[in-house]
Order: sequence, then structure tokens, then C-alpha cells
Amino acid sequence: MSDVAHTQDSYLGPPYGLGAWLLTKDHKRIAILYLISITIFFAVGAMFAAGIRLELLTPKGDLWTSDTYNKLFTLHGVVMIFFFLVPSIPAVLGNFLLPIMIGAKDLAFPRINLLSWYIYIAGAIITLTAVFTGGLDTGWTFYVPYSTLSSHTAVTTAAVGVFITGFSSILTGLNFIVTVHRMRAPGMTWFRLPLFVWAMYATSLQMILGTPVIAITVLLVAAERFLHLGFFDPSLGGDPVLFQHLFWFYSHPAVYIMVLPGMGVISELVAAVSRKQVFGYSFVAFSSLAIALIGFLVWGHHLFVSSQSIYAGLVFSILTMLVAIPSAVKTFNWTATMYKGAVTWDSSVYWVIGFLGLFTIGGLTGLFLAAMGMDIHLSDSYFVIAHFHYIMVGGSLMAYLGGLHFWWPKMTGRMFNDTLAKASAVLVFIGFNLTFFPQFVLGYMGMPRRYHAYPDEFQVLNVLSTAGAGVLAVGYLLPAFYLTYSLFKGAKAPANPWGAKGLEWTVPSPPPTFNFESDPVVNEPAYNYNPGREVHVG
Amino acid sequence: MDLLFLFIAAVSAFFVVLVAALVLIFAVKFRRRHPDAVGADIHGSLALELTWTFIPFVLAMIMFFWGADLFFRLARPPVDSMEVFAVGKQWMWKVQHPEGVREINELHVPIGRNVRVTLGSEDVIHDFSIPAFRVKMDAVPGKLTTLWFKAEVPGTYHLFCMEYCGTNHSAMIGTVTAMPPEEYEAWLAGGGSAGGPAVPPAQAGEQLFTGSTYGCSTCHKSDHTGVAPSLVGVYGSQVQLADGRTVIADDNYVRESIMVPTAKVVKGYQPIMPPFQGLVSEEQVIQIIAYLKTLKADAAPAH
Amino acid sequence: MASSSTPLETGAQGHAHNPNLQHHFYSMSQQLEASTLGMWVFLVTEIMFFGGMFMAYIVYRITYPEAWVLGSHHLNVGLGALNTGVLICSSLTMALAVRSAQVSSRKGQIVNLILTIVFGATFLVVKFFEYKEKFEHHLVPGPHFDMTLPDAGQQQLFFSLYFMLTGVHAAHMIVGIGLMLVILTMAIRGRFSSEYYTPVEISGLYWHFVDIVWIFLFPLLYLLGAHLAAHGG
Amino acid sequence: MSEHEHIVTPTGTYVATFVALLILTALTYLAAIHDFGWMNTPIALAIALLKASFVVIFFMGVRYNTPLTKVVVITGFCWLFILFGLTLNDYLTRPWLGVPGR
Ligand code: HEA
Ligand code: HEA
Ligand code: HEC
Ligand code: CUA
Ligand SMILES: [Cu+2]
Repeated sequence: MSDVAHTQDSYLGPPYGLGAWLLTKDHKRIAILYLISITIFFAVGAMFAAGIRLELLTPKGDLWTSDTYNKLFTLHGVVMIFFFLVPSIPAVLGNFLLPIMIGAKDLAFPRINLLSWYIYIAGAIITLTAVFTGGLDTGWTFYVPYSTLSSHTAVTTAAVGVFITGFSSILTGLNFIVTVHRMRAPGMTWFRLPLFVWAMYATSLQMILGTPVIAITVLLVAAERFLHLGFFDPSLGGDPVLFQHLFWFYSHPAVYIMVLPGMGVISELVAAVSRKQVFGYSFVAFSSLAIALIGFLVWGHHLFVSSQSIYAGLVFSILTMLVAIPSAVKTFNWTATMYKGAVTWDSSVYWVIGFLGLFTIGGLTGLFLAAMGMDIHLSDSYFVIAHFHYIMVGGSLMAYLGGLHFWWPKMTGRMFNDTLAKASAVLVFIGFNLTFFPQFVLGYMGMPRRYHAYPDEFQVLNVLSTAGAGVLAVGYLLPAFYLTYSLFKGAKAPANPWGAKGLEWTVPSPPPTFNFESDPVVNEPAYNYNPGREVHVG
Repeated sequence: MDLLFLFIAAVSAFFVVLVAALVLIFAVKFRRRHPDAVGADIHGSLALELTWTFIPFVLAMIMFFWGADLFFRLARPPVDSMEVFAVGKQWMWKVQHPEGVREINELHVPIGRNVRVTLGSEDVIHDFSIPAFRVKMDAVPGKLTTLWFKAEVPGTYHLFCMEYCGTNHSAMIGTVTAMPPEEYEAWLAGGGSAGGPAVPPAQAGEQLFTGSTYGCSTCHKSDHTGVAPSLVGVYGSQVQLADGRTVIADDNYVRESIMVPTAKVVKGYQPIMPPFQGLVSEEQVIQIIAYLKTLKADAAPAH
Repeated sequence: MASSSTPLETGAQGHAHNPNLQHHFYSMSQQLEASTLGMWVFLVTEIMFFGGMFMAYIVYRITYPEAWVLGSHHLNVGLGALNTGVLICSSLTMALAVRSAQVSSRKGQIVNLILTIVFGATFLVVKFFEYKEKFEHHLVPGPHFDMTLPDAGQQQLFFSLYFMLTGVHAAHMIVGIGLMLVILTMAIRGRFSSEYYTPVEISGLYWHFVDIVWIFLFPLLYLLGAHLAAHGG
Repeated sequence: MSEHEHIVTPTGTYVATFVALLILTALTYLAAIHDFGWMNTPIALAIALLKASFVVIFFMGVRYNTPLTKVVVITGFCWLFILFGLTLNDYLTRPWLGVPGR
């Protein structure tokens, strides 16, 4: 299939100029634009992280002033979440792959797709303006009344930046939903969709239903600060806890916006490395939807010690326990997929194993926090920090890197150095655990988060953690080098270097501008490594 | 609580090891032996899916009930607790004991006694946390919150502000000193560590209530003759509101009645009480409440 | 799941030549369905967007019923009702504009679109005078708020939400009018016909949505405790 | 769109809807100046909901739309109620706790 004579140029081919890229409507080029931008933001966020870790080497606050430190972790959180992890997999891998995977020539609304990138950039620029005009020191959670009445930093600007960026995510989600509904190739039924598409669909649902609420919430904060309106001001009788409800109504689903795409990537990778149908396809597919739905019902678990009604806490706690079940189902299905597979030891499997290990730890520690009595002790401590880094960095980021490597040959048409990729995965895994495992212990011992200086007895573990961050840094820097190197010197990639299934592997690497030489027709289920019998899944 | 921690930790460890072990074993045992090899034709198993839905579900429910039970015990202070008041402000804790002794960023408590801390905040959200006792609660401006604990072993423990509150959040720390009851009494008698006149909060509240600054008692007379309801025995009772609802007069109800009286109007009275928002400080509210609590229905005070 | 309409049933038949068909769609009907679905999904995000403010409204209204009634009495019911009528008119003309496109009546489109724009502008003008009145009466929250009013603090919460809700709504009207101007120019150029009227249709959806928001805002903001006022309260 | 038989609503339907909306607006006002006790707000909301449904069904043409569109509309409202419901779940149960000892 891949050797058909090229009738179209690859999407990387002409037209070249900057204008042709910046005004492109091709989902693949837009994906590359996103790839470049979020990589920059990851670097920015990582520099902030380095600042945090270096300060925490010593108990005294001696490297930065406390105001600077507060800005560091705030900006680290804001940049990493809103400008890196939320757009990462959806806007890069999703943009690139979703249309190809379902056999479409593009997303339903190519112009809106480009617009959403511009909105993202506009939001990013405004937020960066805030960084240089006073910074931001509210924590990424913007809690009122600190953010509205007390902080002296550029909260309004940053809030507007986040507000704008929100629309980028809304438009991406909207585009994906319509595309999945309306653009599938003939024969591409819902149950033949790759699981990555299911995950993206579930993610998009959360984006369109949740993001508007954070948008209006930060707008209210901006209006309260800037126009002196009052929404949460306690001196007018306003309730700061209301803000927390509105904030977490989005921001809890947002954590699934950040992990579901990663889960989708892992589903693809697990199937490809084992050359086997994903175990329990429909369970994995529906667990994505279940997470998307139940994920909206649990936000109150961030408010257990906020003076929220304890009865409301009960409801949120039990629902939180329920939302863990679909994740458990997925984890077990991935594991079972490898059973009797033909498992490769290419770099891909390293990312998969890394993800499974770290996500499981991260997820299970979420249960400590979901058990209300336990959360009283652990809330706002380093235990929480460790919990979410395990999921977001150990899980999602690992999956993102895994996916980026896996589809790199498809996106760029070049092969990278697999040995270095393995080294990078191993380094990330080790460095990661070294950085964040001690934080569980710290949290249990009672070390509060967002502390610029801390009591002496916590030092040993903090030094370990900073050392781990050093290892982690090497693990992240490595791909930057060998992937860039591959662009110029890498071997040309065949259409299907991994021997994987899926429409994206039937087109040349890199794919032609309109993805397919001829309109694709699908007549087999996903991951059909054992062709011959049409199966019912279950 | 630490038992619950161990339980969840054990469950977690079990699943982490299980998943990790299975993944590694499968990855090694079923490694690709031939470049074109494909995996076995297995699609799923309903029985397995149900098993691994059900077992985590049961475990999660155990965690939920256990955690909820603990939480409810921590959320409801026992009746016999000794009452301490703490008000957070950027960036310190102002603590007052029932006998009136004040301290800043320190809290002395007797061991073996339930201690209830009522929290207020003058500016932004803070969080009063004593990790060693496994307790923590936000101090939210605009309302009062509580937590309670019982120290068992004498010693000094960390007191942290655990909700981010600005520049010196990480310096908003202090110590909790747990001491045997006799030592505690002696410490109290010595005027605590800060010294200064020790007016018990309830007494201070009485002065505020009857004094002329706010003039509460000109309207609120204990014999129901005033234009306002008598506040004797109100605290903790069921109050009938003008719009037909009934509410329990807890800390926040009383606080709201003082700050924004029209929010909940008592049945049979006109909403003429002036709002004291911005006049009465959080600390004074706490004192007035402490005073109102002493006004038991049976023992009407003299004035 | 609506797997019903397989996108391809129409295949690449004759109308693939319609100049308005974008390259990545197979047929005009696929394109139309994608666009309308897109707009509906967008409207759902709009519901949630306003939902955040309504949430705040509900919470504070439950907490401070008195202040809410007091605040509501300061609003001008007459103007609010007038604007409700104006918006309903504009919705009618909008619907008729879409219909004109469906039956390929260029004149109908132009007339109805212009009327829609005029009604929309009327709404904004009325709104402007309402705002002006609030400024003059010191009802804008912040340092200039009339603190002698009973429950001044909580009334500020009311007015903050009033300005935010109606302000964001007005912003939507402005965007809507801009959209209509674009559609109008396209209609004048004769771009729409029964073969192709997607832009008119989806802009119409947006316009109606903005109307619906106002349908809720009117009773919730203007008419609270109106019976108390009517009986001299 | 011949093969897709996109139904064109007759003008009469639109005008009827329009008249109904105006009448309901008047009704909203009349209902508001009457004292129905706690029922005032529910009545106002019910009328508003009715008006909104008229707009959605007739003006926006959901009547002739695909089932998917209907699902989308309903989802929107469901999520709104998730937001309202679970937040109120906090606010309305706050007074339950009472004071220690009672
Ligand atoms: C991608 C991001 C992500 C994800 C996916 C999750 C997933 C989960 N989170 Fe996490 N969380 C965050 C990011 C994330 N979280 C962030 C950023 C914060 C802090 C925000 C801040 O304050 O700054 C936070 C905070 C946070 C809190 C609040 C803590 C506090 O501030 O006091 C809680 C409390 O319940 C919680 C719980 C959970 C649970 C139960 C899950 C579950 O979904 C996890 C489910 C997964 C598993 C359970 C693992 C796999 C299962 C098995 C291997 C089988 C065995 C299972 C059982 C026995 C049930 N999280
Ligand atoms: C996608 C999200 C994401 C990602 C990828 C990361 C990545 C990392 N995070 Fe982040 N983090 C958050 C999201 C994320 N974080 C959020 C939301 C918060 C909460 C913010 C808040 O409280 O408001 C937070 C808070 C947070 C804290 C707590 C701060 C506090 O509460 O006081 C810490 C502390 O260790 C930390 C560390 C790290 C580290 C070490 C990495 C590493 O993975 C990064 C690795 C990169 C580097 C280490 C930098 C590159 C290396 C060099 C330049 C070489 C030199 C460096 C050394 C020798 C150390 N993070
Ligand atoms: C102008 C007279 C007036 C003054 C001064 C006044 N109040 Fe009141 N108060 C009232 C009236 C009338 C009510 C009943 C109607 C209502 O709930 O608003 C009331 C209700 C209350 C309630 C709720 C009582 C219940 O039965 O639930 C409390 C508590 C209260 N006031 C405390 C105070 C305090 C404390 C002060 C002084 C700081 C004060 N009041 C000053 C008139 C007054
Ligand atoms: Cu006070 Cu943090
Ligand atoms: Cu959460």
C-alpha cells in the first residue's frame, strides 16, 4: 500500500514559506505548529521547576525571595497545565492523527483549527506579558480572595490570558467532536475506531463542557479585580468557597483532559507493542466515556477541608471512589493485552511500562486523598504534589513522549535512534521516582506545599528530590537532541516501521497533504492482527 | 487514621506490585521472537472484566466508608471540648484561650483533653494545620470554621498555615505545645507566654454586647421587652425565620445575623437591625458568640 | 450514539461540483450537518459559560433573598420588558431570514437581516440608557456605590451579577450584530440559495441562543419580588 | 439539498411562535406582580423554560433536526444541572451540621 506512486506531495513538501505554514489549514501542519509551541512552553515550565527544586535544596529560603518563589511555582503550574499539558496530546498527536485514523482528509473545520492555535498563542502572549509585568503569585488555582483583594501581581492580565486560552481548547474539542461524528470513512463504525479516537472524543466532551466554566470564572476574578465588581468578596457577603466550586468544576475534569489522551496513546501503544487486539476493546472504550461523565461529578474532593458542607463531602468522596473504577478497568485491560502477545522490546515498550507503573502509583495515591478522613491530613501537603506529578508527569507526559516517539516516523518521515530513546525512558523513570517518591513521605510527615522555606528535618528528602530532578532533566533533554538530529540525519521512515495496524500506517510517512491517495474504505475492526475472522468484541 | 493509611497503602502496594509484575512478566515471557510474529487472537473476557471491576469497587467502598467515618468524627467536636479561638491574618495566628490568655503563633494545650479550635480569618484564606495530630481546617474569611484534636504526648509540634496566603505563607508557622494539665494550669496562671491582661472571650463579648459602642443590648433585652428577640438560649436552638424556614443557630448563623442581619430574619420581627459588617472584627464576633453561648435559657443573667 | 447517518451515504454524486463544497467533505449535506452540529456544540459551551454566572446568582439569591429583591426594584421593568419584546421580534425576523434563504429569496433575506440588525441595535441602545441610569444612581458596585442603601454590601453582589450577566449578554449581541453584517453582505452578493445557506442557518442558531439567555435574564433580574413593589412594598 | 428534503417551515408557524412568545412575556409580568408565595420563582422559570423551548423547537428548528442535535441540546442542560445540583448540594446541606452537642 505504501509503495504506490506518489501523486500528492507530502504535507512537509511545498509550499514551504513561513506564510504557507502560518496560514495553513492542514491539520498536520497545525499539529506541528502546536508541537513547537508546547515544547517551548514545556521548557519554560521546566525552568520554573528547576527554580523551585534548587530553592528547596536548603531549608532556608536563601536562593529567591519568598515573593519570587511564589511566582515560580504559580507560573510553573499555570504554564505546565494550561499551556503545556492540556494542549499537548490533543493538539499535537490528536490533531495530527485523529483525521487520519478515521479516514478523513482533515478535521471538520480546518479554519477553526488554525484559529484555535492563534487563540492559544494570543493567550500565551498575554500570560507571558503578565510574567514580565509583575508576575503572578496566586498559585495556579487563583484562589480568592487572595487573587482578587490581596495579591499585588498581574492577576488580571494572567486571568485574561487563561480566559483566552480556554477558547482554544473549546474550539479544538468542538472540532474533534464534529469530526468524529461526521467525518468517518465508509465502514469506520464506532466500534472500529481506534481507542485513541475514543479517548480523544471523551476528552473533547470534557473540554467543551468544562472549559467555559473556568473561562467565566477567571473572567469574574478579573472583573472583581479590575472593575471592582464583587462576586466573592467576603466583605460584601460573598463566599470564597463559591469560587472553588466553579474553579474545580472545570479543573477536576481538566485532570482527566490531561490523562485521557495519555490513556488513548497507551491503548494504541500496548496493542502495537504486543501486536495484539486490545483486551476488552469495548470496556476500554466505554471506560473513557465513564471517566468523562463521572469525572464531572467529583470536583468537591478538592474542598474537603475548605469548609464545604461535610455532607456534600460525602457525596463527592463516594463519587471519587467510583471514578477510580474505570481507570482500574483500563489498567487491567492493558496488562491483559500483553498476555500472549508478541511483545517487542523497542523503545515504545519502555514508555508503556513506565506509564503503567507511574500512573498506577499516582492513581492509587489519589485514593488516599479521596478517603475524606485521610485527606484532612494530606491535603495541601507534598503528598498531593507527588500524587499529581505521578499522574501528570509520570503518566501523561510519559504517554506523550511515548506517543511522540511512536508516531515520530509518521510525522517527520525519519527514524530516531532507538537506543538513545530507551536510555531516555529509563532515565526519566529513575529520575522521576527519585524526584517524587520522597515527596510522598514528605507529605505524610506534614510538609506543606507552596512553602519557600521549611523546617530542617525535611531536608534530606528534599535534597533527594532535587537530585532526582537533575536526572529527570537529562532524561528530558536527551530526546530534544536525538529527535532533532533525526530530522536531518535520521534514516528515511517506511510507511509502517513498527508493523502496526491502523489507517495512519497505511499512508506514506510523512503523509500526503490530503492524507489518502484515494478515499479509504474500512472493512475490519481496529487492531486486526489476526485477520480472518470478523469478531464481536467484549 | 494511620491505620486507614496503612490499609490503603497496603492495597496500593499490592496493586502496584501486581500490575508491575504482570506487565514485566508478560513483556519478557511473550517477547517477540520473530519480527513478523503477532499476538494470540484474544479479544477479552467478560468474567475477567467483571472481576476487576468488582474487586476494586469493593475495596474503594471500604476506603470510602472508613475515610468518611473518620472524617465525621473529626468534623464534629465532642461537647466537652475546651474551646480555643484562632484568627488568621497575613501572616500570623492570633490565639486566645477560654480564660482569656492570648498568644501569637503558639498554642499551649493540656494533654488528654479534647481541644476545639474555632477559626476565623481577617483577610484571605489560611489553613490551621497540626500534622502531628492529623488535623487541618481552612480559616475562611466571612465565616467561622472549627477543628478539634486531643494531644496525648507532651511535646512541641509544628503548626503550619497550609493554605497559600501570599508572601510569607511559609513563615506563617508556629508551635503547639502539649503539656500535662498541671503545667498547663500553671502556664495559664502565669498569663501564658505573651502576658498581658487576660480577659476571657466570653467576658469581652459581654462587654461588647452590653457596652455602648455597638449597643446590642439596647434592642436585645433578655426579658423579650425589646424590639429585638431575646438572645438568651438562642445559641444552638432552632430559630423560626420570617420566610418559613427553620435554621439551627450555629456559629455561622450568629455571625451572619450580626454582619448581614437581613440575610435571615427572625420570625415576628422587623429587619431593623443594622449590619455590623466592617465594624465588628472577626475576633469580636468570636467573643460575642462566646458570650451568647453562656446565655443558657435556664440561667438568665442579671442585666 | 447517533451512528445513524453514515457520512457517506450520499457519496460523490453530482453536487460535488458545488463551489461551496470544501475539499475535505464528501457532499454538501455532510458539510451542512457538520456545521450545524458544530454550532450546536458551541451553543452548549455557551450554556455552560453563562451557567457559571447563574450558579453565583443562585447561591447568593438563596443566601441574601432580601438584598436580591431590593436590588431588583432598582431595575427598570419597563425597559427590560421592552427589550424582551425587541429581542423576540429580532428572533422572528432572523427565522424568516433563514427561511428566505431556504426558498432562495434574496430580497427576503436582505429585508429580514436588516430588520434583525435594527432590532439588535435597538436592544443595545436601550441597554445603554439603562446602564447610564445605574451610573447616575450610584448603583455600580465599587467605591462609588451608594452605601446608604440597605444591605449595600449584598446589593453590590446583585449589581455585580447584573452587570456581568447583562454585560456578557450584550457582548454576545454585539458579536451577533457583527456576524449579521457579514451575512448581510454575503446575502446582498447573492451567495445563499436553497442549495447553500449554511452560514445563515448557523448564525441564526447563535442569534436565537442569545435571545434565549435574555428570556431567562428578564424574570430573574427584573421581576424579583415585583408583587411586593406592586403592593407598595 | 433536494435529496435531503430539508423541510422549510411555513411562515405561519414562525409568526404563531412569535405571538406565543409575546403573550408569554406578558404572562411572565402578570405572574410576577401576583403574590404566589414561594411559587413565584418556579412559575417565572417555568414560563421562561416554555419560551425557551418554543425558540429552540420552532425558531431553531430542532424539530426537523437529527436526533444527535437533540442529544446535544439535552446534554447541555444536563451539565448545567450537574453544576447547579452538586454545588447546591454543598450550600443546602451546610446548616445540617448544627452545633456540637445538639
Ligand atoms: C492528570 C491528572 C490527574 C488525575 C488523572 C487524577 C486522578 C485522581 N485524583 Fe487527583 N489531582 C490532580 C491531578 C490528577 N488526579 C491534581 C493536579 C491535584 C491537585 C490540584 C491542586 O490542588 O493544585 C489533584 C488532587 C487530588 C485530590 C485533592 C487533594 C487535596 O488537595 O486535598 C484528590 C482527592 O480526592 C484526588 C483524587 C484523585 C483520584 C481518586 C483520582 C483517580 O482518577 C485515579 C484513578 C486511578 C487508579 C485508582 C489507578 C489504577 C487502578 C488500579 C491499578 C486498580 C486498583 C484500584 C482500586 C483498588 C480502586 N486528586
Ligand atoms: C504538566 C504539569 C507539570 C509538569 C510536567 C511538572 C514538572 C515538574 N514539577 Fe511541577 N507542578 C505542577 C505541574 C507540573 N509539574 C503543578 C500544577 C504544580 C502546582 C503549582 C501550584 O501550587 O500552584 C506543581 C508544583 C510543583 C512543586 C511544588 C511547589 C510548591 O508547592 O512549593 C514542585 C516541587 O518540587 C514541582 C516540581 C516539578 C519537577 C521537578 C518537574 C519535572 O518534571 C521537570 C523536569 C525539568 C527540569 C528539572 C528542568 C530542566 C533542567 C535543567 C534546567 C537543569 C538543571 C536543574 C536541576 C539540576 C534541578 N512542581
Ligand atoms: C436596632 C436594634 C438592634 C441592635 C442595635 C442590634 N440588634 Fe440584633 N436584632 C435586632 C432585631 C429586630 C432582630 C430580629 C430580626 C432579624 O433577625 O433581623 C435581631 C436579631 C439578632 C440575632 C438573631 C437572633 C435569633 O433569635 O436568631 C442576633 C444573634 C443578634 N441580633 C445579635 C446582635 C448583636 C451581637 C448586636 C450588637 C453588635 C445586635 N444584635 C444589635 C435588632 C437589633
Ligand atoms: Cu496563612 Cu498560608
Ligand atoms: Cu480532582
